[in-house]
Amino acid sequence: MTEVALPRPATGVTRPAAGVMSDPGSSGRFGEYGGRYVPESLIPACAELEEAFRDAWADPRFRRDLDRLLAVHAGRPTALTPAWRLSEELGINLLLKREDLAHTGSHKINNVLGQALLAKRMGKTRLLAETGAGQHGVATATAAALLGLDATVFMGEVDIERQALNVFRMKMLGAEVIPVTSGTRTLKDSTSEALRHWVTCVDEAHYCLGSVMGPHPYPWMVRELQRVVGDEARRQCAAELSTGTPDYVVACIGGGSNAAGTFAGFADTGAQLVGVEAEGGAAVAFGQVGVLHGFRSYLLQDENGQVTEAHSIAAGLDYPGIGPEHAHLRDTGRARYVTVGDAEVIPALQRLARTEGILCALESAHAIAWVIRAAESGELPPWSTVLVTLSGRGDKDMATLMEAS
Amino acid sequence: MTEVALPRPATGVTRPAAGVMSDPGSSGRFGEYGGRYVPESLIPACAELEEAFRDAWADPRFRRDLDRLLAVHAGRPTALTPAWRLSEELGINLLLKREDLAHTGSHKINNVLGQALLAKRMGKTRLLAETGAGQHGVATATAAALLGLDATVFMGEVDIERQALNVFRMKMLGAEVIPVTSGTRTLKDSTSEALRHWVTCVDEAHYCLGSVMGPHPYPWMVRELQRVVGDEARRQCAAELSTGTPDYVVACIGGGSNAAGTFAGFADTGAQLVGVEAEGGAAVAFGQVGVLHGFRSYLLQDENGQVTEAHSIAAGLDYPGIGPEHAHLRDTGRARYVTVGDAEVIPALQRLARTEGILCALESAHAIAWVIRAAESGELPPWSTVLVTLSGRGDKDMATLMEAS
Amino acid sequence: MIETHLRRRRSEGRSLLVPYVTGGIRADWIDYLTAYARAGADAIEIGLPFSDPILDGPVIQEASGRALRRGVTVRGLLDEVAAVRIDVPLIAMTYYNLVVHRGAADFCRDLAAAGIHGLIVPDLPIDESASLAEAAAAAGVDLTLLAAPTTSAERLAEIAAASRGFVYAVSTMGTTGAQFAASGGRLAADLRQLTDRPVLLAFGVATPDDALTAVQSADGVVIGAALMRRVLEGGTPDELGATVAGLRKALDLDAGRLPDGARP
Amino acid sequence: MIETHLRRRRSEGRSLLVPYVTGGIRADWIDYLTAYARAGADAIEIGLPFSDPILDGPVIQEASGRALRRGVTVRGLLDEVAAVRIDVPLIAMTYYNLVVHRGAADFCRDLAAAGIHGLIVPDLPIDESASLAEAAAAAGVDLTLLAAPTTSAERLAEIAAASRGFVYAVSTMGTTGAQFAASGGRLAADLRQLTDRPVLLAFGVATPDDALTAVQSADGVVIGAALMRRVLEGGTPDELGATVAGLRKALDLDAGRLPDGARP
Ligand SMILES: Cc1ncc(COP(=O)(O)O)c(C=O)c1O
Ligand SMILES: Cc1ncc(COP(=O)(O)O)c(C=O)c1O
Repeated sequence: MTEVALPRPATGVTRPAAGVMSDPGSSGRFGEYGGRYVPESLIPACAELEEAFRDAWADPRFRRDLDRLLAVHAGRPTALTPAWRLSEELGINLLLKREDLAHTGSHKINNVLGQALLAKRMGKTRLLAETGAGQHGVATATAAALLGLDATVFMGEVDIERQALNVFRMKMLGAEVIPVTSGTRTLKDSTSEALRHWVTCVDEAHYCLGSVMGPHPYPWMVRELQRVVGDEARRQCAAELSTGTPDYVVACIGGGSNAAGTFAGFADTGAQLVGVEAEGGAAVAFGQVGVLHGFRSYLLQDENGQVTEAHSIAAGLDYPGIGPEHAHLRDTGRARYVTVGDAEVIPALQRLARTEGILCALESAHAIAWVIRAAESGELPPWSTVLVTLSGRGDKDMATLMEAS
Repeated sequence: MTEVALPRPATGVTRPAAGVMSDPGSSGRFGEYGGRYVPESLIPACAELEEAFRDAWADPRFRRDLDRLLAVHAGRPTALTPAWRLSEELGINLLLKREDLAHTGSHKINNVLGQALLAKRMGKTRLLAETGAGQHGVATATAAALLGLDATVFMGEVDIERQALNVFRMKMLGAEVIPVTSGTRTLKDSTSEALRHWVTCVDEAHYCLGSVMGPHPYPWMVRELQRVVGDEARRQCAAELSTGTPDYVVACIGGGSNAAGTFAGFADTGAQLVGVEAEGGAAVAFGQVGVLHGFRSYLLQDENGQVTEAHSIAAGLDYPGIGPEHAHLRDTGRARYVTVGDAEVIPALQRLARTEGILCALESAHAIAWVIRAAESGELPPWSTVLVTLSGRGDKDMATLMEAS
Repeated sequence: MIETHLRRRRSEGRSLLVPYVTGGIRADWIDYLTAYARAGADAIEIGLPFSDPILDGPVIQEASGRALRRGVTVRGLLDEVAAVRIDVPLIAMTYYNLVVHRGAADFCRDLAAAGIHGLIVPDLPIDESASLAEAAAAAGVDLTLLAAPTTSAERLAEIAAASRGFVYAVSTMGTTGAQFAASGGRLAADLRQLTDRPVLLAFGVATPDDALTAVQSADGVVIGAALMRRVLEGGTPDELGATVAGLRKALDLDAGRLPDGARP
Repeated sequence: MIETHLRRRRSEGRSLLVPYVTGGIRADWIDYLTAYARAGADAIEIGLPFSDPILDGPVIQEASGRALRRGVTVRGLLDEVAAVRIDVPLIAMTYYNLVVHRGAADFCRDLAAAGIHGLIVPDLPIDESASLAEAAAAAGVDLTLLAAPTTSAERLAEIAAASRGFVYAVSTMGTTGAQFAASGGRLAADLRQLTDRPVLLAFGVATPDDALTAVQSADGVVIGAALMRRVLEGGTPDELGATVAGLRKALDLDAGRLPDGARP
């Protein structure tokens, strides 16, 4: 018996993270971030999931099935829209990757269809999910219905109140929505509650996590499932731009999945990658290294190490952490992380609406707001090409905007 | 001077309607239906519009510009989704044409982008539109923003109240929404009001009508602008089905634009075309020939010839008339028109949601409801292939569904 | 019939005055006809109310709505008209659906049987008017066509030629009750170049001054919304009769003052 | 330290009893430690409250929340502990973020300085435990690892080998306060095949009966949520002391009744 336990791979061989945004191996590490900080009870489930995902991801049949689902059901590829009028106003060349056009209204469906198909392959009969704004919950309920699985969605009581329409959508899709009454009764707590519940039903249930967070293999798996956004955009940019790739690739960051998926398509290019956090949930800007919900990353916490609540007008950015790979991309300098406050968001959303006829989600408007600011301040060289991922549509946010205006 | 005025073409030569769903010529007649029954004040505007549309539609540059807008902005082609689980349950082969995935959430954007581009080409600076549920109003506001036009949307006071979110969307997109207080304060009256307003500003404004109704050239022009739905579906069906074309092609009917666009792609096939009207707005089933809003067609009216109000749970089907070409298709037997009541609609919507993960619009759910009924009653032969156009997504209807449940 | 009458009146040097009333607006609506006739109307336009009056502004929309809420029908209104004798020609004004609903031939016969010999259908442009024109002619009803400020010269000629009774010149790009516009003057003048049929200006003629301006270029005026606004406010047949008499007087004075046609 | 103590107690034929209290749940929370010690606890687990206790059920979540709302900090709690002398070993239970926040080495030194020589971190599985295990060992703190019903035989062996103080056997697939489950018995039995370290069953042990069932296969029990529920309801240190005494008595009677180890 050794005196000190050594870190050990959960399963299989460790493939070290060689290139940028590559396979983090079985340790699930991105530099010092990531890992699998979960109760022992969940270790076998995470290990089983990692193995199943590795197997599926290497299986051309699985990839083909998923690609077909994404195409015929979710409406992929989504469009790449040149934002003509706003480009003109800003003196840049702005391209929008239109995840707002994906089925259910955001990029969340990409991840969820992949996980649901995987769950089915693993013989699971139920999906669990946490949700904040309700987008991931709706996407999960959708995929469950489509594949004949049950769905249980955990949602904070506060969020249930402010996102009543999405709650109803989930119910119409046949999902059970469980109100979370603990803690701040928002996304952070619904994630905790989903993990707690998963412990009780690991055999039949797959925990369908909604962003590039959680214990390994989630951050990597979700990034891989979202890379379709970046891969498509890469191809579309090549067709659209004389330079082939944009100068800037910009996406908003809640947990970081739409950004990770987008960045993955451009990691090996010269594009400057920019993640835009909400000021009230800016783990990179204002957080410190910590561990929550199974992974190590930047985390908003008070001086005693208690996790603090994030506050953003965009419910989907109301998360105190950031996906571990983003922490690593930031430390290595491959990506930059910037911050936008609530006050900049509504004008940005409105400006995009009035120039391009697109009502994007409040989350996505953070990315637009930064581009507007950077273009107007001269930070973006004139006629730079800027790709922004519009992660979702704004319908869900109309009530919030009505109150704010 | 002749003693009796003869019918005369407004402009150019009359090309008679030869094939099914072909060019109605300058008389704008589909058999005995259609025409241009508007005040003399509007005749020049209609004639100018017809001429401009003929010219544009024959211009490969216009077509290319529109196709590009549809692709990069509206997200076309929309997916064709095999409804696997519902097909299994019903014992048919059900395919869904996913207009719910189009930008702004319904097929309305196809028509509106075409008209907005045409308006721009004609040198107009403003779009007028009527709207009921708000979908056409949102689409118009969107196209106006995108092309830098002003938008004025007429909406009945009653509809403004029940569709508050769409009203807000239009405002966010920069459109002016004018409450219509006359008559029943719903779609019928907002159409009348839009026509009245158009008279006052024909020079600078284009009236962007939302369905295959109104005076010539609207019914034909809107059908042509919507035929992209049918043409795409035709190609997609050819790839999906061993038989090449479906046995049934089904769409819901308000004014009839999504149906007309869909049917246009299959007019020359052996497919049985089925239009589904809402029981409370079933102009074909319960109407008589009449003239309203510039065209002759079936029209709901009382025993004195007064137009009666339509009543459907689906605001977009709340119109007492039906596009004139549909009246003609019905008389010639090329298409059938059937009726679905409110009570069948919600269960159909729910069933589609729970089997396919798609929350469609209440309007579209009428088409699904008929398919379910016809499959279950044995009217559809086992394993018939059935194409249904899902004209829009259900987000706008969640409030209605919440009240109903 | 209508036309002969109006031509005759015009030839007497008279500016033509055609007041309007919405049929069935009140139980005693027939009394407005009598009052108008007594006050010197040259013809009277009777609106047969329709649910969707797309060329009418708020006033006549409201009048039509009120009448319909009273439960009036074309059949009932015609019966009421048939039961009285009015000394000036009557002209029906209604929307095309009511014609289609009854059938053009029957509709025109019904009018004639009720003593109405003119018909105006604002949503029926000349291009669509053939069958109704035929039916109207057969029934002895004059189908009057409308001309608008945007109508091309070529169309104006056709309209002037095909219109019966008179030519209805819409003064402005707007609905009934709109502001009276100078554009109407040009239109009326153009029409008078094309036809010797009476040309009446309508839409927005509200005051004696408007009427005087109108008859500088037209043979007369139709006055609708301005009268109906007062009816909606409760104006009695006698009161409305007095208003029409005032208009009559202004027109006649004017005609008397400048009998030589040398209007500025 | 902890392990030596527990092994000694076990060798005396005693079933081990480790009650839990959430640090700072009340101003007088230290009195629960004294009461537990007096009532015959073999060690005491002190929860250092964390904002996001993902392995805790509603009761301990609520207790943690209450303590945090009172404004407690790890530093303050340790100071309070350092100020008293408790006769049984103390074990801290907390989540990994609080360790990372302070730094593993400092965190362990702080514990030891306050007289706490055991540590349980439920969200730190063996795979991630290397650095903390090292720091704990350096500070003289036993880092106890958890085993679960789903843990594979291979992992069980590693956990049993690497755990210090004792092995914490989670009785059920659930959170603290879950229903006590028979699965725990199998897990404890398996662990005892693999190690002679004390094996304590936890999660859902609420009543003397549960405890008696547990010690049929384990060396003892940890009792948390059942005690904290009573604390939340207002149970005083004396009352909770009496509860622990009751458990103690049941375990001792049982041990006395069947000294030959022939438990069914
Ligand atoms: C539209 C939209 N964008 C962005 C996000 C943030 O998530 P992520 O950072 O994982 O893309 C969410 C989360 O709900 C969302 O709904
Ligand atoms: C989603 C949807 N479907 C159908 C319709 C009916 O219109 P149409 O018959 O012109 O397709 C509407 C009209 O608003 C609509 O919003």
